[in-house]
Amino acid sequence: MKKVLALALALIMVFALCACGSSSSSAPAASSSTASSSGDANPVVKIGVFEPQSGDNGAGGKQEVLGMQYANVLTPTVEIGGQVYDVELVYADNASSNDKAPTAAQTLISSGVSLVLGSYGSGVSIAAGDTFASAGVPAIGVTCTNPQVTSDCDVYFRICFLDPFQGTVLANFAKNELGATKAYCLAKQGDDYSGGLCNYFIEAFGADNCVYEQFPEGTSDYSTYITNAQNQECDVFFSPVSTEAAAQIIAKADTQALGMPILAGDTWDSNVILNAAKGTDVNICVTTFYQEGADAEFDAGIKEWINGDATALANNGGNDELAAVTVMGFDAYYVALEALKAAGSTDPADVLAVLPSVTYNGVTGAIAFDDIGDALRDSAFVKECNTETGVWDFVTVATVG
Amino acid sequence: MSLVRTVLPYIISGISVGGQYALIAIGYTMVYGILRLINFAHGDVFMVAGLMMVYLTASLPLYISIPLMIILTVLIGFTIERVAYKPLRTAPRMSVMISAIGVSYLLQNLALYITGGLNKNYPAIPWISDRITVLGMETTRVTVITPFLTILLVVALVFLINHTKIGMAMRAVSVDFETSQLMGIKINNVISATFIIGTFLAAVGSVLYFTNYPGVVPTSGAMPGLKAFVAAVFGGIGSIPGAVIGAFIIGICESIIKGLDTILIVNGAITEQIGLATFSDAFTFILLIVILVFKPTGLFGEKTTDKV
Amino acid sequence: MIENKNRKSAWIAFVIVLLFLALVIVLDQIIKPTDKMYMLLTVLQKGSVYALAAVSMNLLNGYTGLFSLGHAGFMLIGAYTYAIFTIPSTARDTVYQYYDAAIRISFPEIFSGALGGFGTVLGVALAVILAGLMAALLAYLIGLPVLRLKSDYLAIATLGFAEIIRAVFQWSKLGPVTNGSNLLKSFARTSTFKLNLGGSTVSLSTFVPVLIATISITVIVLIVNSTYGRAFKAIRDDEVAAEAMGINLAKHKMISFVTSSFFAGVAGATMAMVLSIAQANNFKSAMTYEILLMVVLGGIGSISGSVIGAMLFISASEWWLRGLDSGSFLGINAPGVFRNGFRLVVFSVAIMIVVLFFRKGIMGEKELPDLFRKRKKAPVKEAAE
Amino acid sequence: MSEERKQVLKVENVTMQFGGVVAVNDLNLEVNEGEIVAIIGPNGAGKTTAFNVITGVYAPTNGRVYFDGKCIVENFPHGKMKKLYKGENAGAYSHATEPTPDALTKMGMARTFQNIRLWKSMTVFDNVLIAKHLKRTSNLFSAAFRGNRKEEQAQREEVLKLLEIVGLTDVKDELATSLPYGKQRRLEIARALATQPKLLLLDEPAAGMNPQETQELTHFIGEIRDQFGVTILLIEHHMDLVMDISDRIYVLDFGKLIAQGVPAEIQSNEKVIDAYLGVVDDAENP
Repeated sequence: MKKVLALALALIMVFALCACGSSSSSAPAASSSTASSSGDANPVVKIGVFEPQSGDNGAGGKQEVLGMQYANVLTPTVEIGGQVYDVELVYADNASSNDKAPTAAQTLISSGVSLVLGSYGSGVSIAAGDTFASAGVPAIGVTCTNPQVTSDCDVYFRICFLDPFQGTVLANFAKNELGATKAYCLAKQGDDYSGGLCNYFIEAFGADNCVYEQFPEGTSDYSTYITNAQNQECDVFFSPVSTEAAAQIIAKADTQALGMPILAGDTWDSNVILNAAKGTDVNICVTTFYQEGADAEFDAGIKEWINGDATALANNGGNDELAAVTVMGFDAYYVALEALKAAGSTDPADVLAVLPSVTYNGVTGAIAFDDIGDALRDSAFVKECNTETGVWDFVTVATVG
Repeated sequence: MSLVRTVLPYIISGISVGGQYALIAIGYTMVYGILRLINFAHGDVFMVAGLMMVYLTASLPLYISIPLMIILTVLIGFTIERVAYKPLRTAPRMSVMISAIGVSYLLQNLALYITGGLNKNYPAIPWISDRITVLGMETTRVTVITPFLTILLVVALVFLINHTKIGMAMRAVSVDFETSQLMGIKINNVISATFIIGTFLAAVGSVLYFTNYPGVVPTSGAMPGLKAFVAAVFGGIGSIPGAVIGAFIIGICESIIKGLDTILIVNGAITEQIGLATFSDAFTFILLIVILVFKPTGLFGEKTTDKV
Repeated sequence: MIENKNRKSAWIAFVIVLLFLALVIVLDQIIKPTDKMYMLLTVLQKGSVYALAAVSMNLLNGYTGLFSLGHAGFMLIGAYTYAIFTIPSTARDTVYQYYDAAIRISFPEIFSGALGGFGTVLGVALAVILAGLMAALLAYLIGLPVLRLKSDYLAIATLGFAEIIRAVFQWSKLGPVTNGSNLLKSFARTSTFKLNLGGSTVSLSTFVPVLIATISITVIVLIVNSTYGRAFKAIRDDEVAAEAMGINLAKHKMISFVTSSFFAGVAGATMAMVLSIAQANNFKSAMTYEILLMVVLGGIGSISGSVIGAMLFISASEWWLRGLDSGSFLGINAPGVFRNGFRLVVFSVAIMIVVLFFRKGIMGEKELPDLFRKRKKAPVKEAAE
Repeated sequence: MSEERKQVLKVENVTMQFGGVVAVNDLNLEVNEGEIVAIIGPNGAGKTTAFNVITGVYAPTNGRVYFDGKCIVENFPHGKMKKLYKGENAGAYSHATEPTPDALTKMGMARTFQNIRLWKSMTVFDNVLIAKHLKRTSNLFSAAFRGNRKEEQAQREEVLKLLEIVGLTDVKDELATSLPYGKQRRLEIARALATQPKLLLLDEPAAGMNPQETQELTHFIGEIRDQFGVTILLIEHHMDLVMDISDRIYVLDFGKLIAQGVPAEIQSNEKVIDAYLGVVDDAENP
């Protein structure tokens, strides 16, 4: 009797909590969805989506997936070796965590994917590289910018620019455009993305003029870091951290009157940042892959799709402001299709063999790989947050001479 | 820049976070005083309180959602005690502690499920999250309010414990569990009351804490919870003023350590960053171990002896 | 007579273990990473890591009654020691991309230079043992102040030490050794464990972790059944009586703590080779809690229980219950309910039910062989007393 | 009793003070080899405290304890106690050697407990076997890898023999706590004997026993002394038992020694009758 009572109470507790949560964001994308609408049984080719759906980078990962899903809606089939295949996206959540990444990668491999896209965040890609390599399954990094992703792993390719490039662009921008002489750099401990980017920024900016600090995982108090930057009289606040942390940093920068521009990398090109910055007096500049408006037709199409799909809208943070990572995800999908076509087979080994020579002209520009598998990209967009309207204003296209 | 001017922001921020830890620490110290149980789930109840606020404000106005959130949190605290700790009252202490860890695991996983593992932004509560200027520094009003509100609540609580019947019963139970039972004190009511007070304070603490640091994730409660427990041990477990003082000390120290590199550089003690901020969390535990080794009863704790 | 019986069952156990290891080798060859069944090997690899971690925690928490929550810290030390000493010299500079690596010794390289393939194995084995020793050394230093503390104070103090260890390993000033808070990789890992036998490659990626776990657990079983194991149990059951019967509490608690940490270090090293990365950030107190829950699931005070608990925990969370997270489970398709994180909710509810209603766990204090043995005690005899 | 017998235990001017409470006040007693000596006294007289000082659980506030000719603990008041304690050495100097119970057991002093403290999860056999742990010569490694097979075998045989003597052979595989009360007492004594003590300290061995069981126990204690040649110091309330088997008796009241001597002397001592025997019924049925 007691046990029954206890169980009942436990259930009530669970329900109480669930009820609170039911009004929340709707479910993230289901694990696998076949885009094929036709009833005839085309054979299926699987593309793995190795992205964070939870954890620190969960929001960014979801936005990146959106691009792939939209592309999958537009082009649900691919012709490989004369046979039309339905493309199925298979998802695995790496939970933004390096220790969960290898297992997530393994689930994709075991489910028979021909190649893998992702991930948002470099650490998980580095961590999973070995798993992909030992299975011989090729992976295309979408926005993982740390050099180590491809340098150590033969099966990893990527379509984005690299941290040494992005760090230098940002450092030059800080020095030349913002006129900064002393920079405060903030990274997350153990995070290869922010750590790597800060490192290359400091290299380009000059180590003597930089204050570099790292905050531990699970930090909630960013006000001290703002105070640190103020106390050390820096001119620019460089914090290419996850959007979760970013939103809080922006809030604190506002309440504590930071008094210097905030600079960040491609992850900050997200509506999370825009929402956080709207109505504040914080000056934010980012470098990114894509400038909204560059391809009007594409913009209109994807916005319509996002607005028409409640799940997609929720995953995009509730509005249709495009994140660069979404566009990158979109292009990555087509690069994958090109590779499948060129391989003429769904065997990962064949795909891997042809990948180095695959090229594609995407929304974010022409994509081709160099000999270590990195994208040949030499330009980045710099954008500034308009805190009144809550949109990005284009500043300049930056290259490294 | 003068030393005071440099250090002051850290101290103010430390006092504020210390006050928030204090509100959590009271729950730990009261429960430990009575049940001799480290309620590992307490920090997670604090997180759940934050999360409920996020969801409640999505559809309800603040003047309804705040009281409703507090009531629901108290209810959860009460339920956890009844479901997870009461059946184990005669079991070894290790079992109860394991049950507490299990509850903590469950709450975190539930939160993970509900939020989808994503960061939830805490709603901005008007007035207390307004930006104000104190001693020439920009900050939010909540920073200033927290220590006063904490002390007010603690005074009320001490009054409750010293001058009401239930308070007297609590003190009796914490001194001797069995004897109080024999004297006709309804142990279960006292324990429930303890949990209700503890979770009430944690719920209030969550409003202040998350207004200050507005991101709620499933693990948000774990660290503040542990730190609050350390504060309770530091002050002498079972002692409410001890827990509060311990919490303020931990809050201030932690905040200063995060800025220690900067303080030292600005004052010319060192020339480059040495990464001391890495130890901001670890410092709490260093403090804990020092106190456990040199004064296991804490600052205000009473000595107990084992009977052979 | 009793001895003979014990010896016989020991032999049976030995043969069963050998057969199991042989089976693992065979599975290692026939299941390829792209097969669906590869999850079985993943589970075996991770499961053996956690089984070892759980058993070593059980030695301390279950057998000696010392409630310590510092396991993740010792595993961290093991993982880092192992990783640092097995990174090949060619990869070292890429791994330490922001630092100038201070330790440039790679055991497998040193020994493979002189001894070839066997040298690699020896190097890996030495690194694993060193990993355990480093954890044990640190446990000794930590044990001096904290082992005097009583139950829950001990728990919180060891938990604190684990957090301190984690912070130290993430400190940027130690970057040349630990690579700061960044991950270590490219060291000897399971996917590189291969044997070349007359042209054909024999994969050992599952065999190695399983073997390490098997050997370590066997040693723990031997310790538990020795006079020291009995002394540990005496301390758990009644400290005062144990002390009065001449058991030096401080010494025996320390022995148990150091031994347990040694194997936690070995488990950490094995975890590093299975995950192919090592990063301090992953060794949080949540890991300790998970291991503790495995121990509870299997039964506190039962070695085979811990192994079963760990294997069950890992296979459920990594494999069987995956469907709960991804839309459909057992043919029920409900993406609204079965979404990310539901698996863990179901899992934690199940664990709470075990904690509350089946407090003894799966095995209680029994061991697997006990189940096959007939209970000698007849009810009649009890009545006669 | 011959005078030249070796002294096993000597307690010299021992005072034990907890805060303001003086539990044992200036106690002197000695136990010679082969004797059975009893400490009696009403509840709260400080008997168990004296026991705990002797066995190393507490360090005394003042005084010395000698065991087997060696001084095992010596202490003089220090710190706060200097003011509270007004003994002859007060304020002079302080010096404490604090042996732990396990060290004393290794020296040859074994005890039982007033509220039986057996290892609950273990069998009768294992309970006794563990007491042999202190006699081991193996370290962790040799023990784990069975380098101590011979020693282990020998210890097991000794335990079997011991169980035979105390009459617990038939229940050796039962859980210790499943035994009836009287047998648990026997088991505790057997466990203490397994450490091969010179001095056996029994803390109220007959507590909670009926007259018949007490009778058996009295017999048993005598047997033990004769068979093992062990010296016994016991605390007891049961007058019959004490008077039957004790060679000498010490009487404590409010921490002070009020009488000592052979049973006949004690029985006729006025002070003892006043302080203790008058309230014996209360003491027996608390």
